[in-house]
Amino acid sequence: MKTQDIVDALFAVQAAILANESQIESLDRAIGDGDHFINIRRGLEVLAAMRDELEPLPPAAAFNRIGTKLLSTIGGASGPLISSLFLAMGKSLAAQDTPDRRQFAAAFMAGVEAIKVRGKADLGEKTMLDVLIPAARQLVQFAEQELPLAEACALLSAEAEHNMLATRDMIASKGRASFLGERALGHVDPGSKTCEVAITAVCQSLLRSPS
Amino acid sequence: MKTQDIVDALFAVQAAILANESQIESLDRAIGDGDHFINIRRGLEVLAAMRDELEPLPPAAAFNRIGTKLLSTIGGASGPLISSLFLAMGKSLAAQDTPDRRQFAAAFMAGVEAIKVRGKADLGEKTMLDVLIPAARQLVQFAEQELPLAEACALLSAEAEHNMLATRDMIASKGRASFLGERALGHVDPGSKTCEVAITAVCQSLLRSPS
Amino acid sequence: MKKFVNDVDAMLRESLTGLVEAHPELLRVEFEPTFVARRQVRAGKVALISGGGSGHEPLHAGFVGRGMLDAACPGQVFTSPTPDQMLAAAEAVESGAGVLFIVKNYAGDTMNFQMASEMLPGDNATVLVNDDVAVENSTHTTGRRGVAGTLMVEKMVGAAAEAGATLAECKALGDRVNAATASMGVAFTSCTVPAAGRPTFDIGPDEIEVGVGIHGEPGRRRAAHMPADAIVATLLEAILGDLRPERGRRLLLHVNGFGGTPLMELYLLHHVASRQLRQHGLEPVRSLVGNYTTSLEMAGASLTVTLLDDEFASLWDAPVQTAALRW
Amino acid sequence: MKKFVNDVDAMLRESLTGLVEAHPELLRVEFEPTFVARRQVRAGKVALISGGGSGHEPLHAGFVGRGMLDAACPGQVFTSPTPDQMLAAAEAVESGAGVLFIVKNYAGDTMNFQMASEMLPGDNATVLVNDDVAVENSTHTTGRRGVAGTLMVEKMVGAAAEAGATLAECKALGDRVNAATASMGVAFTSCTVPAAGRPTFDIGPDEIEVGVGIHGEPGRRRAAHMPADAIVATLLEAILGDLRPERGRRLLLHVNGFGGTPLMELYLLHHVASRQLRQHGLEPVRSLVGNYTTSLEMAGASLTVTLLDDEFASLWDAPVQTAALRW
Ligand SMILES: Nc1ncnc2c1ncn2[C@@H]1O[C@H](COP(=O)(O)OP(=O)(O)O)[C@@H](O)[C@H]1O
Ligand SMILES: Nc1ncnc2c1ncn2[C@@H]1O[C@H](COP(=O)(O)OP(=O)(O)O)[C@@H](O)[C@H]1O
Ligand SMILES: [Mg+2]
Ligand SMILES: [Mg+2]
Ligand SMILES: [Mg+2]
Ligand SMILES: [Mg+2]
Repeated sequence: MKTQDIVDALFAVQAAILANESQIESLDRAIGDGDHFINIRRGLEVLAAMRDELEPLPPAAAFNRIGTKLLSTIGGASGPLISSLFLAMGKSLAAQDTPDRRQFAAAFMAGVEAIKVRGKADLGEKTMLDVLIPAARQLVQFAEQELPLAEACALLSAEAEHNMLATRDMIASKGRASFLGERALGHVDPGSKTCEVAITAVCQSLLRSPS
Repeated sequence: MKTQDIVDALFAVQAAILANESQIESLDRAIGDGDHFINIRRGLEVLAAMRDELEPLPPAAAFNRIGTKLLSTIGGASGPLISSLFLAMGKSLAAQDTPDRRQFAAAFMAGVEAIKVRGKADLGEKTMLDVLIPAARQLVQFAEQELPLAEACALLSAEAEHNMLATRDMIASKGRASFLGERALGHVDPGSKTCEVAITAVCQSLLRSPS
Repeated sequence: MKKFVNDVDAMLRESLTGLVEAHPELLRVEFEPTFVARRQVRAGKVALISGGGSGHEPLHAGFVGRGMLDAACPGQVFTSPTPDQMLAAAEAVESGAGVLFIVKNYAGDTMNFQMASEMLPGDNATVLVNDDVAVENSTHTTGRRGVAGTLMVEKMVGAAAEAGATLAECKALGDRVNAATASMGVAFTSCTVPAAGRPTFDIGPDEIEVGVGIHGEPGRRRAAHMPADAIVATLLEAILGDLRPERGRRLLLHVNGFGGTPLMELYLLHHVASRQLRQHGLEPVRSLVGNYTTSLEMAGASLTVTLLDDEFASLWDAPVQTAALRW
Repeated sequence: MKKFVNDVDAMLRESLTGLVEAHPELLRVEFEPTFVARRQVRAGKVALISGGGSGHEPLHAGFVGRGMLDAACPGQVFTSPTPDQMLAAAEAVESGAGVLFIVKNYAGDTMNFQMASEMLPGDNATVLVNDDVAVENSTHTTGRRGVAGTLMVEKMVGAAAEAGATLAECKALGDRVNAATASMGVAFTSCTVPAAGRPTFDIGPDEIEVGVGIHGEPGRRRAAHMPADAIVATLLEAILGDLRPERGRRLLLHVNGFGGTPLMELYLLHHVASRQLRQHGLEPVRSLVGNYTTSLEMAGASLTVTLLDDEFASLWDAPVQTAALRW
């Protein structure tokens, strides 16, 4: 995994998020405050403008820079959480110049753990973690099994979609939807949707990459 | 003309105004501030509650009492104008216990003159005066000619309706519609509509009266 | 119609009671007839009385207190009050130096105050406020409306009266402040008169009413929605075209919300208007931003400019202690 | 969407600039990162810093000034600010006695302030405000929201800090004021986040949202529209059920408009709420009525009750000099 792949993946995520604008927006309008799409878009726009700055950096430094930048750009609940992911990934990869799949998977797992700590949340609370935690576990497992990328990606996407949809039947105990009690039932968590879209976009971007 | 006739006429006016609620209201919404119907209704309600107090009074005293009460009840532009009408009628009839048609017509003319003075307005300014001035002239003329009541009433109603409708093609130079300039064109003046409804209702009430 | 109301007919009474209960040290209210007055009346001071239809809160009752009005006569929503109210208010607060009525220029208000003035036994005078430049002025018509600039008249004359100005001085000052003040507004939505129960006017999702009045009366024209810069330019063109201030002139800039526009937008308007005024070579040195002369829940705002000299500036800066304005 | 705006992305900056231009003697603003601070910082005083998503104006920037906050960090509309803003604000106003963060209890606000607190070199503490009784409290969830009661915490702690209280004392006081404060609101209409361009929620012409949040979040339940008496009874039942004041207890009653409700209705609510509180044997002895913790242009209002003792009452009465609150 090279920084070029990371940057390409970010652009792919940006395109995918923009393509899902109305759905993401309406989810946060339904059980949140309507700004989730705007928050994420703002973060991705700022990252897109940093392409030239990021590309020369080693992956760890790039992740660190991304996390720092997002922390001061997104705000809201998703800002500190997503930036914690990147900051922790940067930390985890500090020793590697070109991390392999295992190292990358471990870094992602560390990133998701950082979200859990920052958000004081875990599986089943109707948050982005319901998509991220299983994804991190899969990544680690697939790296261990050295599953071909295409196969891994197909499984990751399918699982993310399934877990995203499963948040529909959950009552939220963290985040803004927790104020709603039972009224949150029947609505997918917006952060989960964003993460599902992002995971699928990253996979597709990696599949397209020559390396 | 006895006070009983006046009181009966007031009730007839009240019924007729209520029956025209939506039209009067929408006229003042279109070129005014939407309160004309409510103002008039409030005035008529208070008068209706005064029936027992009014009936024993001679006509002059009844008109005076009505004018005083409306002055502190209606407010807005129509309040001082309509109460000026009644106060001047009371003054004009002060000497008569049972005024005849001529005296009543002269009193109404005096009342309309009082409105002109108070409102600094005259014919053609798109106000209630466009209905009231011709009506007062007719009344005086018909009283002089001793025209049978039924005939007089038919002419009064027709003329009032014609003059009310004619305000549609006027630009207002007095009242709230004057702020609108040409945008007042195409809308009947609400005060004219009220006066037309009232004139017709008074006529019908008098025609029903046994005296 | 969704409003916080029990019985529409009792709305004004319940609301005025709530106002006075929230400011017991400052205000008292009477009903039959209805007026709000300062709790402490200062002997020998010209009594300032204003009033008008309700629905413009905090105008006028919110401006009763030290350094501003002595009493306010609230009418029904958008309906001028009646002469008996003004007479009762005058009797309550007149203290030997006469009464000045401050009246917004509408047929209803002028006629009702005029009748009160005729009936009032003591010395009295009237300042007619007609700051709305959206409407052409003419002595052959009702003339211009009185809108948000009324606050400037009430504040400055209030300060002068507090400092001992005579009735004639207060009247002359009020006329001068009015002449130095011009306003114009735009609306995005209509208001709903509680007793009517539905919006006064219809307006499309991309239309604005330019030069709107404070009773939901239509204005100069309908226009397509525009950026804030363009709206402010339109309003200031009319305002400055009327006031014709020389370059370098110091101004008071008042951004007034009509009730349904967030403060965030009003401050944005203040920024845009200050910038444009400076581009015209003018100096906005005093500011007031907020919902002061409202039109129930109407979304929209007006700009008011008052030309300042040292006298006006110090009258503006003088202390004021009312429900809605205090410094 | 009709708003006074040029470019949605520049809205916050233009609005904050307008705020500071309207109060140049009181406030200054910085961008990159964004915060509003007192023009004069008092050395040796605990620095009070609050912040949160924009769209609740005048909260918080309108409460920066003598006797209240030292700085406010405004985020994008309804989006918590970021840690770099809090760090920059702290650096600007910290003057040797430490920093107290006053934070409304939302996941985003608590996490961002928490990160700032972790990164801040000097002494600091945080008061979490969670006065909204519409939401059940639980340590296993995000817990209750912070809403209009934040003003009470900022005002009282502001007065104490001004009088020389230490960081620990300010923190303890803030927690006590928060514990003595409960709020709940209802909405009639939705707000529209400018960058989203359409209403956050749909609501029928005869429906109200009971227990609504200040970001257009849904509340406890949808209900049919009711008379003001019934709405107030519903809100007070929840508020008093939480605070459980003994009979004869003195209270501060705050009627807060969400932005789109006329002042006339807010004063009416104040009257109804005072009456019901007295019927419960309670004594509302201090009042605040107006749009203070808004939700853009949302129509609706909340009630906040703070139990008063002599200390709280005198902290409430202490002088305050801010854009939105002064006495
Ligand atoms: N404590 C938490 N832990 C993990 N994820 C959370 C937490 N709180 C909120 N989230 C996620 O953040 C999303 C909302 O993000 P966003 O709308 O940007 O912020 P805000 O709720 O502050 O408006 C939710 O959909 C949820 O997935
Ligand atoms: N100066 C005037 N002279 C005569 N009639 C007037 C004058 N001004 C207004 N009117 C009449 O009053 C009517 C409006 O009454 P109303 O709606 O009750 O008062 P307001 O205009 O104060 O809201 C107008 O339709 C018009 O007929
Ligand atoms: Mg959100
Ligand atoms: Mg009218
Ligand atoms: Mg009217
Ligand atoms: Mg948010």
